[in-house]
Amino acid sequence: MSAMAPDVQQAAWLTIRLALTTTLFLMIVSLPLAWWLARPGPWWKPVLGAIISLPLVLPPSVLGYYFLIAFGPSGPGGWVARLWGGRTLAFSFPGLVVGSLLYVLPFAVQPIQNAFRAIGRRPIEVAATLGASPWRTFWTVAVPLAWPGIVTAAVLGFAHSVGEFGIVLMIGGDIPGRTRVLSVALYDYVENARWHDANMIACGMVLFSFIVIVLLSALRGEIRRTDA
Amino acid sequence: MSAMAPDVQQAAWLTIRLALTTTLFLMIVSLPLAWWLARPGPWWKPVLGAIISLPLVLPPSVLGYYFLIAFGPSGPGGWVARLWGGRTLAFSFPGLVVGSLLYVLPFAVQPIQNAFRAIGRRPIEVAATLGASPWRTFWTVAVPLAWPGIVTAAVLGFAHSVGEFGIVLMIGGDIPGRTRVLSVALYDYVENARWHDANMIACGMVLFSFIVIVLLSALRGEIRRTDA
Amino acid sequence: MTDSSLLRVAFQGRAGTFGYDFALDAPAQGVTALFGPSGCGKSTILRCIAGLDRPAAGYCALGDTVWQDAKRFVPAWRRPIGYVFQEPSLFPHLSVRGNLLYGAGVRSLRRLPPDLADIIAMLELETLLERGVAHLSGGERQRVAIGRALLRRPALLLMDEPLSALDSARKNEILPFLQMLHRQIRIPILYVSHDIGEIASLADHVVLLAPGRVVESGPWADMADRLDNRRGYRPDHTLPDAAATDCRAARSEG
Amino acid sequence: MTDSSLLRVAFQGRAGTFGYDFALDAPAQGVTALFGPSGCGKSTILRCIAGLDRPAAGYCALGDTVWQDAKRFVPAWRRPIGYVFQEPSLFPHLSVRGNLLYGAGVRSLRRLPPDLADIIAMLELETLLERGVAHLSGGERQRVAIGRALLRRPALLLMDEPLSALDSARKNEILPFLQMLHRQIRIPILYVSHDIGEIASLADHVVLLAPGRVVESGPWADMADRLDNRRGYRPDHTLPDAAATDCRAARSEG
Amino acid sequence: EPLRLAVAANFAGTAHILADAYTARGGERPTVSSGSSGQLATQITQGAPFDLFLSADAERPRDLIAQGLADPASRTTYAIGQLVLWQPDGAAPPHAAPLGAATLAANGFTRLAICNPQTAPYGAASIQALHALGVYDTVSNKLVVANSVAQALQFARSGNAELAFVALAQVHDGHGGAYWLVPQKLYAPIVQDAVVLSHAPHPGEAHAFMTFLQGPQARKLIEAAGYVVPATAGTAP
Ligand SMILES: Nc1ncnc2c1ncn2[C@@H]1O[C@H](COP(=O)(O)OP(=O)(O)OP(=O)(O)O)[C@@H](O)[C@H]1O
Ligand SMILES: Nc1ncnc2c1ncn2[C@@H]1O[C@H](COP(=O)(O)OP(=O)(O)OP(=O)(O)O)[C@@H](O)[C@H]1O
Ligand code: MOO
Ligand SMILES: [Mg+2]
Ligand SMILES: [Mg+2]
Repeated sequence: MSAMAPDVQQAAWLTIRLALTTTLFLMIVSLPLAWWLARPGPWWKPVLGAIISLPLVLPPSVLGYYFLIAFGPSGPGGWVARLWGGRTLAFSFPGLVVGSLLYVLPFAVQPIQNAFRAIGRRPIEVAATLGASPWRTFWTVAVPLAWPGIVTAAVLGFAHSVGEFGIVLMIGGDIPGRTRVLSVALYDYVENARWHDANMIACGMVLFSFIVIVLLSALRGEIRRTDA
Repeated sequence: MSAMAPDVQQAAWLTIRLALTTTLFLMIVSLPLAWWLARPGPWWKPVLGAIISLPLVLPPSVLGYYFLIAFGPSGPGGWVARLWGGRTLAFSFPGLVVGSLLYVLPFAVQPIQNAFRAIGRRPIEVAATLGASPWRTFWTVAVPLAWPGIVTAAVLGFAHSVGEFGIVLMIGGDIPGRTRVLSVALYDYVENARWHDANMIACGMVLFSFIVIVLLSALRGEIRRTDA
Repeated sequence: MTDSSLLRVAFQGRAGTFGYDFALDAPAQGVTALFGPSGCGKSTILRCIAGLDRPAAGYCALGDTVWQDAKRFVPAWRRPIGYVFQEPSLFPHLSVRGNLLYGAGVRSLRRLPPDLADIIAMLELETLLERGVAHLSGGERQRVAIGRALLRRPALLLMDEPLSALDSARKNEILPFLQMLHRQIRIPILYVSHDIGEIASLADHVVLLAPGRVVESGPWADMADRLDNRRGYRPDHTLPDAAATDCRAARSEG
Repeated sequence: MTDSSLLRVAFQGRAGTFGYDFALDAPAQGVTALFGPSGCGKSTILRCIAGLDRPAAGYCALGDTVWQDAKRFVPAWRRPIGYVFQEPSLFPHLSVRGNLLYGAGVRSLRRLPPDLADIIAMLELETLLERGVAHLSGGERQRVAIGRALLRRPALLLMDEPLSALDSARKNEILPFLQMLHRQIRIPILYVSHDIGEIASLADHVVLLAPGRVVESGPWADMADRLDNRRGYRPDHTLPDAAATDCRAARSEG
Repeated sequence: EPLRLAVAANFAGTAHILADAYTARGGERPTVSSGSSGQLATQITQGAPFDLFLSADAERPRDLIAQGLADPASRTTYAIGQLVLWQPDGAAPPHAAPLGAATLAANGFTRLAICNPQTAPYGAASIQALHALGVYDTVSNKLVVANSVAQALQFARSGNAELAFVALAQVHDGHGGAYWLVPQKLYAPIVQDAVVLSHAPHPGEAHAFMTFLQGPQARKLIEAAGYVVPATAGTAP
């Protein structure tokens, strides 16, 4: 373990960065997307909502293969990478973030969308009659009222991007310091029967995540609701 | 492909059975659990809620390893298995269901819990003043009003148990007809670079799941809400 | 009056900064009006009687049936009450029909006994039955809420300003119906209203409240004059009277 | 009257089975009361004026400012209105203070200009400011809703039965204040009420509605007698009058 | 930037030992990225920035060479895997004969773990051995298939399976239990080849490591870890 300690530290730090970055972008993407999906619209809107859930039905490592090919030299990712002289989008931190993001998106969009729906029309109307622009209404009425759903999305997104592994392993390539996150390191230890190290890391991950999740949940607070 | 066809058929059928069974039990477990978590209670209730999310932070294959130990002859699973003369819960369909269930639980409990919370106190109180027992209130008021959250839980749970793979791989043993589900078969093809077969199966899984998810979402209907 | 003809109620408790200590006996028949300024605790009393709130200390009995005392607390759903909330509070997932039948114990309107079917006719709900409740007008909602509480055939009716969103023509139909109701089937009614006209035409007994406590109570005949002086609607818009001042004083202390 | 002193409104549309065709001109100052049976479309008119509903065909202009015509539709949030909804509809996530300030354009109550600060005093909301809205009494909620709409300093005030849950003592304070308000700062008020007393003391102009249409409209002075005959509160509980019968007939056709 | 080794999972532990020995001679320590051979090969085709690929088979390096992604001259057989049958402590029935071919023939167990014959060479070798021993038909319904040799070991170590076919390199790590070295004649040799990749970020260093891999020190370490080293190292078949 002691020989591995700097390695583990590096992986831990990378994991935290990946989970937080993913969660951040997850919120940035899923808030407007969920808001848009929650409003009434044409028939293909719910269909699009269903499509978002589809990545889930493929095993992460298989999805990872497809991502890998899409990111690779002959996929669209490769064309993009060539712009700055790279060969592939995979095997890099941004690549990991994109992959994790797509995978956890449905877990975030759906609860937020439900929370937006549950607000109902009235608070939005009241805000309008008080002169609030749609932008202000979104931030001062819709988001606070949908807060529990948003926190849930963040918790699930964070937890899943800490634990996600199939995709990260495939598009990351287990490169120490660049894409070797704790979950991959942990997998390695288990594969190599280094149980003691594996248990240590697992405990650490569970503990850290427990703290983050409890903190996030505390952010949810207690929603104050009238009974009217 | 044609040589694999009966094999794939068997795996497909098993996948459907596993996903539907898991979703069913998921609902049976998470409805009361979410209801209980949604009601106000002592400080450790939200902590317990956070603990439910923790399996997510471990890579499925690692979690699978712990399950393997828990299901084995010297774990609680072994004691249970001994009741019907078995040695272990691993490598069996019920074992897969239990494993998948634990893994998808947080995705189901949290949205349902939020939906129950969003109902507020009033409809529950009204039902009480109309003489409805808590049991009747739960089924005729709480569940219908939380319906979108429940459907979301079912959709996520279903999709995830179709695609879940790490845990199934770890505790299933890939026994054709018993634990070899499509996601595992798909992984094999991808590993061996049999892209044609892999793409066929992946398309089939995505299509089938798309249909199920759209049907499930249609069940969600449009919730009618007063503005009051 | 014997015990069995009384609604006996005593609640002591606190909600946030609002402390209360109510004690009142009302006849277990006829209409008892609760009358008092906004925020004095009228809804609180109804909620405690219904068993929705549980005050720190309380006693509540209708006739010989004790719903709450030091040992006992009958949960709300076992108390045979009908409650018309201050806001209509209809079930948003049910149609008007579904709302009406929820407490009625039958599955179809055709199974309703004739006297209950009359209620739907009187409230003019026939044409609304298939509608969802989201797009009802304010008055329509309130009528559904009244119908829903009555169809339960309660042994005690709690009504929190049930007619406030109704036009006077409809009020004029519903009021005599309520009177008839309590005379025919002898349901006692506890009735909150700000409208002295409604109280005049309905109430047999009046309870006058100040914030957190009962000021006076008695038969309408005894109370009418005093009430008229204290709180009647005066088109000359004079300043608020003593009781209302009480109220503000008490609140700023709290 | 020139165009610039009128609120001109014409809405044709349909909501489910309820079809309407309203056309009314009201003075762009003073209080105009909308009066009609439950379900006749009073709230619908207010919603259309506020821009919350968009009727199939419509015209809406306050003075020289057109909010809606064949080409144009100013969204609700750009119309300088204050709306007191039939249900208080407070923001559940904000305190009383947060609700009051939401439309006021300032961040602290101390920044309020004195005339707006008076509103809070008049509605006796000072002691409630820090409270969440979940545990307010019905009347307290309604007062917050009124204050919130007034603090926006609207150019047109739409009030849907704003005083129905208030006791008469409070009504007697708020009514003259509203009168003063529209006289001093000349906000025109469109006011829905079932209470002839309120209308008598407030309205300059009265619009009488039947389901889906305007029956008559005119200055209070002209309408008072007729109105009193048609819809006044009569303690003798006579049967519903002609207009109410209209209403039912129209609805059973629909 | 260190040298990056892409190493088949079964060799990852040994690769770490080799990396340490290599570093002891000076220079930065190579990093070890492990995964299944198939996964690593796909990653290499998609531009993974590895210098060397130590596969668990001979086929995948050959494929990479065919695609122009690896240097044909560099291909080396660095190890030949040895299959063992492993049994955890306490899993043997009382009075059983010592672990061996007879254990399989006696059929006194409920589960035998192997790794996936379609993706892992050790799995294919296990099947061959079972056929050669003539017991395949009697035990085929007791097989549970793991995704890698490591997982097969986990199946047995956790007690869920009483027996497992794994690599000798794994049981050297001291997990207790008993093992039987399956005779080489019962299965085709598990030839593990290494190549230097065409897109290697550090080609010079990569070839240096390849030379080290064929040197006496590395051979001794590989042997000690539980592999056979080909007699004429460096000349791939
Ligand atoms: N949690 C709380 N914190 C502080 N005050 C509270 C709380 N809950 C209730 N109150 C106060 O208790 C008082 C009584 O409320 P209640 O709803 O019974 O009044 P009411 O008589 O029904 O008034 P109204 O006629 O306006 O409906 C109100 O002043 C209310 O603000
Ligand atoms: N979607 C709908 N389907 C059918 N009828 C509808 C729909 N939406 C509104 N209505 C009807 O339109 C009528 C007008 O409603 P509105 O809320 O404007 O009435 P109101 O005059 O404000 O009544 P109240 O005094 O009871 O509040 C009501 O009868 C209502 O039932
Ligand atoms: O990658 Mo392996 O060594 O085939 O199990
Ligand atoms: Mg009240
Ligand atoms: Mg209305």
